[in-house]
Amino acid sequence: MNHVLEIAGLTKTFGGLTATDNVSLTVNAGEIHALIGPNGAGKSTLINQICGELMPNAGHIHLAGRDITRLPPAERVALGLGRTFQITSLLDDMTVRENLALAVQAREGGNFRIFDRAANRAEVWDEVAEILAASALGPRAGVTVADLAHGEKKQLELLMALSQRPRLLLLDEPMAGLGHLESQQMIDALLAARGDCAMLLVEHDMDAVFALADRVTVLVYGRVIAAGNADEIRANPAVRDAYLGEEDT
Amino acid sequence: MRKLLTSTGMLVALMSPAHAEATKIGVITTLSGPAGYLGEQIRDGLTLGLQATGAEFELVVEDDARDPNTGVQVADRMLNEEGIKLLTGIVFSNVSGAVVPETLDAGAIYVSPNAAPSGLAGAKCHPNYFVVSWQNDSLHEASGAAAKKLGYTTAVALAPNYQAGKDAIAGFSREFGGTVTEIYTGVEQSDFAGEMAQIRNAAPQVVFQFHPGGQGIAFLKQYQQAGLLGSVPMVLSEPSYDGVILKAVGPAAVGLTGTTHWNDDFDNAASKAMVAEWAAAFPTTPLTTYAQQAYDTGLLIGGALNKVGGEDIEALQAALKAADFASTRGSFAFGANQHPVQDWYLTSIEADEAGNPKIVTKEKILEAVGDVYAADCKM
Amino acid sequence: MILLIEQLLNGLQYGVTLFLLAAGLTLIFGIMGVINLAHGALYMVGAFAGAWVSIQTGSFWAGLLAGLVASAIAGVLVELGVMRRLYARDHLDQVLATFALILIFNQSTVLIFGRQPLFTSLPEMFSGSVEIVPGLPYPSYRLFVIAVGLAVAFGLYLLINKTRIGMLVRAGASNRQMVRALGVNIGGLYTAVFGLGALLAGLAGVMASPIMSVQVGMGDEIILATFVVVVIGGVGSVKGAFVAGIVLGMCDTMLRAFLPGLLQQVMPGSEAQALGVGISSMGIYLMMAIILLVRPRGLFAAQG
Amino acid sequence: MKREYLILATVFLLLALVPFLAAATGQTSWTRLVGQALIYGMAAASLNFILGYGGMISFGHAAFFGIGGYVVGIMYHHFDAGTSFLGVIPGTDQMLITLPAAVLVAGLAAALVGAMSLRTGGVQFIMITLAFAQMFFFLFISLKTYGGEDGIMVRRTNALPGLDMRNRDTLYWVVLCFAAAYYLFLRRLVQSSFGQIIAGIRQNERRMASMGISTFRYKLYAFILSGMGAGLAGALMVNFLRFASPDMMHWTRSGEFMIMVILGGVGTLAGPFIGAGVLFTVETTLARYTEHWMLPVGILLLVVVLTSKGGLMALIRKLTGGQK
Repeated sequence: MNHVLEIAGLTKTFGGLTATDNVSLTVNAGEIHALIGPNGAGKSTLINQICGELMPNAGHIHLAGRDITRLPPAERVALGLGRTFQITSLLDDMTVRENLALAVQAREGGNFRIFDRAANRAEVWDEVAEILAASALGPRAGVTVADLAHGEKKQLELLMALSQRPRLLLLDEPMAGLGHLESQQMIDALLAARGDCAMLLVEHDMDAVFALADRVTVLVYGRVIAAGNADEIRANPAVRDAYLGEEDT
Repeated sequence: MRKLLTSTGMLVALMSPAHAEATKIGVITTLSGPAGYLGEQIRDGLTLGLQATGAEFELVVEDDARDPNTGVQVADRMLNEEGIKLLTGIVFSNVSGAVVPETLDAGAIYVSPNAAPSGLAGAKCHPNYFVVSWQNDSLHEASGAAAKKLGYTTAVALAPNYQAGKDAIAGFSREFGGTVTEIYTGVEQSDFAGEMAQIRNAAPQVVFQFHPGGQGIAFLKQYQQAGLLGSVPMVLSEPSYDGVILKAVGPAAVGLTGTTHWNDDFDNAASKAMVAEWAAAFPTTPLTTYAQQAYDTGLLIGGALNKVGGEDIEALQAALKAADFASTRGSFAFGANQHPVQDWYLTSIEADEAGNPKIVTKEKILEAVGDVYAADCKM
Repeated sequence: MILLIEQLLNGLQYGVTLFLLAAGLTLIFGIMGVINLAHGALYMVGAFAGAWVSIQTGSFWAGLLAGLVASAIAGVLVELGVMRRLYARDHLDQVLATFALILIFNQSTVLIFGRQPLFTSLPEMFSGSVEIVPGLPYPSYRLFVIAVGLAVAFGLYLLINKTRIGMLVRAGASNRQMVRALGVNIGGLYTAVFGLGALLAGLAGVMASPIMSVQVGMGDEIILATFVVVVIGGVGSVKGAFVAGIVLGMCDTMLRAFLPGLLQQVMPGSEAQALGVGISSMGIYLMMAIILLVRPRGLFAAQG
Repeated sequence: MKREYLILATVFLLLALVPFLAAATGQTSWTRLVGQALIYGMAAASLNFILGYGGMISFGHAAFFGIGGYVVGIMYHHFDAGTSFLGVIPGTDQMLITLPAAVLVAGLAAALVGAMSLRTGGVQFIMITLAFAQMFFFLFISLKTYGGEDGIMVRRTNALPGLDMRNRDTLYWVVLCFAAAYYLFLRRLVQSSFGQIIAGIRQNERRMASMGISTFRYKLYAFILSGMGAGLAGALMVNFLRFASPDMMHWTRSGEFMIMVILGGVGTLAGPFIGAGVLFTVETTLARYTEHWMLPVGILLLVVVLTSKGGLMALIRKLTGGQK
């Protein structure tokens, strides 16, 4: 079995509204799989179900062959699920370095050491230094997150997610709100990380999607209307109608 | 507003040293919060009582906020910094439970004008600890005796669901002897409509209830509003129908029966003098048993001070123990545990000319009774 | 049976009193996001002002008017003077500030009215009782309280569902930013809501004054039960406050009335009494704990 | 860092000298005042750990304070009467037994309350902790054996081998040592890996959960640790006051702890102690001059909250030039 993520028949309704309607898709090891669709297509709902923040009404989610449909979020993370948020979600009062340190520390599931000194844990700080050295954020290590620029926050989120060495990384609109240059940096960072883990990418920026994705799934009104590689999707008339076409007009 | 000015004005006058050789008396009492009026009564009654003896004294009054911690803090300062050897004034037994041991350990004397927790009345009694008011249980035993004497055999007894409430019902039942249906109310409950329905349903010959302060006011108002006042007689022990409660309740109290150790129509010189002095000093404030107990405390302390002065604690202790004063309640003596041995009276609440309730003494129902804890006290 | 009907009425009457207090509190809570511990103090202001004026004038109705006016003015002053600066702060600062307000209100009341509880009597026309079913005379004043409570509930329903102000209030309770985005005079809306909440608390205070004891600190006792109602009902939901208020009032009364009796079937009398009342005192808290465990945001949470 | 140690050592030394200063000036009640403030400071600091560092606004903290106190009171009661608790556990007056027992029992209670309360958040959490505290309050008020609402007297302070605990100054120093040790414990705690995770949860619980931290467990452990601290403070208070009563767990007491924390400075180590000291001193001093002391205290609190952000610690930091 090669699938890192396998979703089968996932359905979630809110009252009368069906947000995800019998969605099935797979993500292979080392692959970047993009999930696109117009606003309100149910992409975020799907991501939240994979993370465990929402429970599906029907269907299954397997991570690396294990059924995680009903697991609490923390256990999914322990099995190798990482994520970034659409609206950046960081520890605003802490520095870049401290944020990363917590992520590294959390990789072992955290701990209840109440008498050690966080400041003295060399193995954690060494790893943080290593990660930062290899990234554009290096010079900003001591800055409090609240003072970072938007693009830098997005970068930090990605670094934190990657530092946990996930099997599968869920990227919820990593380009949202980024300028052209910042987008390019993000694309480079994602390309660099490709191969370390599989990624499920939710994104509106089509240039980024076609630059990164090995495969693309199109979601409209909670339903998968097409799936395939970049060229197939570009050529698919249904997709053009439902989604890409709209964008042209 | 005027009332306020007079009472604070008086406080200031008292707190400034009156005389060079005046004995300092520490008064720790509850002046803030809903129960603040009790502390006010005690402070003012004590002042009048002491003045009546002509003793040289200086009161140091401080609020305990009904909090044991604050009480001990104040006691500590009075005892150890200001060198006060004689304390009094506490309203609530939770405060006295903390302050009294502190006082006794410091070798000082405590004379209680009100609170008398049973924990200090029995085996843990102490030569330097006096209670001028009453032991809790006796209050309600008197009511039980009264209900029995009036010929009732079935009763509903109501009290809050805490220790003093349970003691009240136990005390009432002990002397009453008939069938008692017990109903406990919530500790901070103020609407008793449910209990009124239960009383009507149980249809007893008499109702006994113990709810001091605001709860008592609410209970009596609602008793009348439920139409029970005319149909089921009620017997009360004195904390549930003090002058302040009656004033707030108004005509709703007329027709009730109460038991007390003192009432303002007592025919003795001390009581008459006190009533007159109070009316002159506080014309708009009712004179309650709290103030009367404090007045008696003042008479006791003042008398002892006149005899032996405030320097020699041992002599003062002996003078207090002798209880050689003309109490406003007529007969008064200390039992083995230095709690009162006194008479209890049946009173009825009648309407005065204006239709407002007034307490009228009817007969003596218990004579020279002490309390059950005295037997455990080995002094 | 008669006992049951009477207890149900008692529960209803307690319930509407809780609702009067909780309605204002839940709106203030939901719209401004402020934890107002001093809401009980406004109840006390209403009761004292009402009682004092009715003593002076001899008319309950004059007292009622005075109580409403006094509490509304107090509410508006508190909003303008203190609350306004706290909206942007976190809950902790609000707790501290409103606790300080309780101290100030209580002690000012002592300074103005003294420590003695005030006496108020029933209004003449409601001083008797009505025989609802044969053999059950019920105080007509309590029926009056129930009627007023239900009328206010209906009025609030109309206000909130049928008027523009109500629309803003509803919008504000479910999404605070949205009202701001609508370009409404937020300051005015906040002051109005706070004043309305204070007015309702004052109304509850005046209505309670002939039944209860009008004394300093009377608001501190009822404020806890009010918060329980607000939280069970769902913060910001007037409907929730109504349902929770009635349910809580009923449960509280029923537990007190019948639990000791039920327990007596299985244990000796006085122990059953004590335990029964013990459980009923904890009853509303127990209920809140259970409801919150099942529905962490209360029954009718307005905020998503 | 060096400077912080220096300040701590100086403060400790000054506090240790309080009994001598009090004796020298004749104001001996200051020893007790400072002692009580230190104990309240401990209770407030324990609350501050979950409130300031963990973002959990508990409005029922006095319950654990009271439970810790009652453990000492109940054990002394049985020791005095020569009976056993529930017929099994004999009483004692040995501080080396009573304090750990108090901490343990308070921790158990906190585990129970926390396990249920922490399923909610925000205002609901505030109210549910209050609800549990109220239940404990009503429970203790109806315990006849242990004095009901009158409370239990502890005629003698618990014994500690080699020390004369009946001497007030000795007792004060014991309390001071406990307070200092507790301060250092908390200081260590907030700097530990555990403390970092707790701080992370306060700032962004969702983020912490997405990193695989089971936030509920962490919050529960923090809640238990905090309850244990309050239990220790309660046990010391009963030794200091020689009296335990349901007042200790009344909801207004929980409010008082919260006010001490906010007044001193939320999320600071010294804040709760400063808040407790200032509030206690101001109240006591004002109460000497007027029985209407609540009015000025209320106005003072209002002014502090309206004019400063971050309480007295923020003010101190401002005055000392932004340094710790």
